Amino acid sequence: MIRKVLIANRGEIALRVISACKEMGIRTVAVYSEADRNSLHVRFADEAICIGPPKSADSYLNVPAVISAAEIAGADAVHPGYGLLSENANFAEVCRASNIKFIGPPPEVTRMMGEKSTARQTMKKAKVPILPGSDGIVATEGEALEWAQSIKYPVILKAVAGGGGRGMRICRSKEELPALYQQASTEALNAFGNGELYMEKFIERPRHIEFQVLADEHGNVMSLGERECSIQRRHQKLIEEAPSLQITPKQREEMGKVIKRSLKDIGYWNAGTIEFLMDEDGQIYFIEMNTRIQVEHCVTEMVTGVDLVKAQLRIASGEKLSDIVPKQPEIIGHAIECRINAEHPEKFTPSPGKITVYNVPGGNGVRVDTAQYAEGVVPQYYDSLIAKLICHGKDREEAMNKMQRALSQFVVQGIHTTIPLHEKIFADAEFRSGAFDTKFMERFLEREKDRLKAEAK
Amino acid sequence: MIRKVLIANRGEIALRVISACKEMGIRTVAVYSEADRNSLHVRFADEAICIGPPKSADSYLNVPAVISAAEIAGADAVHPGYGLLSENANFAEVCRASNIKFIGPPPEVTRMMGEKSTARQTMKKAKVPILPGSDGIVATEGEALEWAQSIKYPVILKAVAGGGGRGMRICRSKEELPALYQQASTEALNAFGNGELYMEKFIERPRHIEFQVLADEHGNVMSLGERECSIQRRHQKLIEEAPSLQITPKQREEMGKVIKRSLKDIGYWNAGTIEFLMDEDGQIYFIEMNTRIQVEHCVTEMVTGVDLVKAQLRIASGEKLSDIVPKQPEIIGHAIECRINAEHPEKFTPSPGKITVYNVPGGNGVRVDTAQYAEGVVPQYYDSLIAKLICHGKDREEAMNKMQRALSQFVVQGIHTTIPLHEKIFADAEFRSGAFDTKFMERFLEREKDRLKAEAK
Amino acid sequence: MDGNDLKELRELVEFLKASGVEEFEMERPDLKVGLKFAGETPVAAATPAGFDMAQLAALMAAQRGSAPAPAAVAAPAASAPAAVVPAAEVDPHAGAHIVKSPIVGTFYDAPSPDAEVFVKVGDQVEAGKVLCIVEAMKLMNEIESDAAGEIVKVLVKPGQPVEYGQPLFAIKAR
Amino acid sequence: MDGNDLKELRELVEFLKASGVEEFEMERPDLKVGLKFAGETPVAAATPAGFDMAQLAALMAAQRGSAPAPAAVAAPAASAPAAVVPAAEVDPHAGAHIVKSPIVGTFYDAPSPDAEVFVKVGDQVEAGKVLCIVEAMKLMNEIESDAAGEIVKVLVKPGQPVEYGQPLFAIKAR
Repeated sequence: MIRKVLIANRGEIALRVISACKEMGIRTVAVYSEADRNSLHVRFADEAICIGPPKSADSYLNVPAVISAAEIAGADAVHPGYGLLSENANFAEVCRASNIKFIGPPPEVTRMMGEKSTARQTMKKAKVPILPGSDGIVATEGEALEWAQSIKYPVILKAVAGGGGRGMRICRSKEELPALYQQASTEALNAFGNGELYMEKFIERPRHIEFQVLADEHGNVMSLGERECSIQRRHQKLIEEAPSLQITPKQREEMGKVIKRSLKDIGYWNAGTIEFLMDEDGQIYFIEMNTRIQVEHCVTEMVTGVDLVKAQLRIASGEKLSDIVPKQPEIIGHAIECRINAEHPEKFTPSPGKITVYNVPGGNGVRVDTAQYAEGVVPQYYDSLIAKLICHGKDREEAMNKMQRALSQFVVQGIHTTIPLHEKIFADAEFRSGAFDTKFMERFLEREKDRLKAEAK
Repeated sequence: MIRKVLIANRGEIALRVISACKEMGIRTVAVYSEADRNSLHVRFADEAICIGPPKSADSYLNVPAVISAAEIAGADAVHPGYGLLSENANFAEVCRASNIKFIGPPPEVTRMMGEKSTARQTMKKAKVPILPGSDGIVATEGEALEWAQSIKYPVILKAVAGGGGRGMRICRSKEELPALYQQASTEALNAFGNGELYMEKFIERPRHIEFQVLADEHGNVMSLGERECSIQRRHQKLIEEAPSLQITPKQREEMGKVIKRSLKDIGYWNAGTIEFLMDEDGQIYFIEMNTRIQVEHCVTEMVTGVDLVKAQLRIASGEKLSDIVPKQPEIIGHAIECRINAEHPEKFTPSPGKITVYNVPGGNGVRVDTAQYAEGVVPQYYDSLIAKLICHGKDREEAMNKMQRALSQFVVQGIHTTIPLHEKIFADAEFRSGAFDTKFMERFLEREKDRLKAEAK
Repeated sequence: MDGNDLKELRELVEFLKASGVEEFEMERPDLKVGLKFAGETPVAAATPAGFDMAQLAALMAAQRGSAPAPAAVAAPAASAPAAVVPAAEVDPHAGAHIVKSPIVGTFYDAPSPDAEVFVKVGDQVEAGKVLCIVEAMKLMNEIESDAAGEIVKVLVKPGQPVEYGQPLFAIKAR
Repeated sequence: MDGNDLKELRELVEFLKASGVEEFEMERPDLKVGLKFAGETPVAAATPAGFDMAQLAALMAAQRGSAPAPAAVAAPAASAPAAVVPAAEVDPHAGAHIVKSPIVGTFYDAPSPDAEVFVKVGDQVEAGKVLCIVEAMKLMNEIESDAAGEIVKVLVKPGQPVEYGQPLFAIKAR
């Protein structure tokens, strides 16, 4: 059994892990940058070590500092949380070399899943449905036209070396394809020094659906059902739910089997999330795997009753999944999470600073994961998430109503937060209907703009 | 359906009811005394009306003021919470006369249950197990000796008109009975102007077990299982749990049947609690019924998934129990509640005043019901409960560990609270074993005293 | 102690006072100073001592009352978790005696719809004079003046719901 | 009492006030000062936010007892929701230049267990002189002085774990 865990993270997830450890009798070591000296993860851990100046690169992302802290504190395991070093395979390797248990999958698996095309090939081999595509480089315009014909329009061209939208083009007909192919290739060459492209089916209005997975170190895998994460702005999730209204119990069970088989093949262990796009016909396609605990893990906890962070710790201690989660949990009720960010609710500009008033909602079915407090400071150096507000109801309707009530009682002063934005989303008919996709926020913000214009007249 | 509810209460229970109403789309009217102007129940209600000066008798207990407030606000129902007017049958009658729905049982039932001996007779008739006793006045010493012989020693003599321990004597043998009988009778006469006594079996080390009940206005009754409330100090509950480790599923089911029959006979409706004493052999005996929602209702909510306050509102709207709780809920996991009072944790003296720091714990399985906040004031006029900390775990062990974690993260400064007391109780071997009774706190405080003495040496 | 010393001491005292110091002691081989300010020292920039918050809130409630209509009662008392009382609103009847409602109910300025009003602005009233009725639970409660003087303003409208402590009349006391 | 004294006193009072100090006492052979601010007294021992002990120490330059050496890394930086910095961290070498650890690791005062120490109290050092080793991940990192002067105090013990920014040496700069 693990005796002492260093938490290589900050904010609410650091406190989340500290709480789980405390409840299990495991000692905790917080690390912190100079900007986080007065943070709650520092206060509530058994020990705390300053590892560097405010900038993440010099503190939370500083591998030698983190390892060194684990060594001087005598920690026998490291929990990386999400973000920061959580999907850094090198860090996991250094942990292994330093005889410190990394609480996550083996570095080889993290590395494999980190490379998109390898991940795609791996999943395809394991019979996970993937987005139809070229399965490799599309070397010429001619090849591109052929592929597009077999995949069917619309298709999307992507840079092999790419990311962030560059070297990317959506093609809706064979007429426009040649010119777009050239543009994408040139752009990719300029941006990444590599003009090679591949092709995928393009989904106009996809949903983002992801499956939560637990796997032990003895080859046992379990799927804990899905989350619906389509409410995003610029690929940043804002609201997540479990379960998805789109997934039938039968689909859930079938996906569970597919996932079980594929992760066993890969040799995965600990917690992970498999992300899919769902097309307009309800067909889902693998996009990527996240090899860590996720921000939105709480909604799965609320509907399954499984404590995912405790499960991570027990898996890392070598326990068997059958002891941790004896039987496939039923999905009970509906849970929704709002990410409360220190951002302007309309302009989305970051709003660091000192919190003067902080009243957190409570009561039946309301969970708040936060490391903030009245008089606390949101530093400018890190991401803007200050709290997660999670509501659980017997169905989606009750969960939404609960969220509206809880948002109205969540009072933050001194900085801007996304609370008013969430209040508007939860009053929006399209959101409430559940019939949305990842383009929801674009439409919603457009509607808001129109509304404001109309009001100004 | 009820459209607008006046909440005739303050503090956490007022906010609890307001939250339930908000989630159901029911408008809310808060009432408040001048001392509660800045309270959260005032802030979070749709409307708020000042009904009097700080003293309860002139505000929260002032029936004309409350009714008048309901009338000018156009409320069609009143929720009385607990304490204050909640078990005042006259108030319920005035509500009825004023055409305002009282959210609770009919006044006749409240009145009947408010008179201990009537309640006892009623329950006896309905075949609910009651404590063996004289079933009426024990007119003479001689009668008392006869009754004691049939009930078996130890027995307790109680004043018919009594309360608060006066006119009460425990008799352990026939030798000591005559003198104690005289003492009790004289004391009762002096205290209440009535020297009449009755007799009950005395249980040396009882547990306090209570059953939560819901009943609709159509004659349907459901028991939602029991709570263990033996951790009390001077008859004030400190910690409550659900379920009780002492009650087997079979007993629970049987008691459910008995309760169902008896409350149907009585014509009970809305939420209620039937309190029992459990003797050393696990036999339970009816002591009284509380005809309102209780402070500790939350632990039942956590293990059954039923929202009791919403159920109250729906029952009062005339809905059928079969629509509100379609099937007998399973008991899932274990829940514990700590009452956080504004009291000195050792001397138990009240500690009203301004709260300067207030950090409420959150995270998985932690629920906080509170109307306090940083910069809030605990007035000297009302009871000292400032928050209820409720933890739910898969079993009692996990719930206790979670409570310890949550207590360590509950930071209140500016006033004294019972948080340090709870921390000590949750570290106590007797408490953790679950093998305790209503005398636990006496023993615990004795142990603490000894410990402090030893430390002082 | 020369004049210069005295001047400096003065400066010191003023400075300590402005800083909200309550007690001060200083000892030097050649000098010993000890002082304590009387009563509640006004803490710099804080709320003035003895300020009656309830009165302020009541006055503000009155202003709300004269806004749209029965919404009077509808607005929750402005009270953030920060317990901030807005400073912007000023008592428009400072100095006047305020007759407040002793009960919750509905305000009427006359014994019946077609009767004369009990009092109007400009009237001289004695203590004990009936000023209005507040109806509560079908009972007509006569509200008497608790001061003698001239009615300066009627702060509520007939038929308006009033809460406990809500200002009803402003009287320029004799 | 001269003008200079008053100015210093003023600075002290302002500093104390800004720091939220409630009562203050200072005693020196030649001067004794005690004061108490007016205002609400919090019940619990709530320390004021953002209290800059180093600044206070600097203000009080000459007189303070030697505080215990900074606790090992094991002690969590006590920081309440009220953002309290523990009083124990008074910098006992205000005015001196402090060489801090640029990394997390284990402190050694000599290159090997049986070797001479790099420096000892009383030594004169130049900027760039190796003062100690901080071992991190099996690497021996030599820490150089960033000031020239006399070593006044070694603030950590050999084998002691040190965190980022932890004071290692006090140097009286030239």
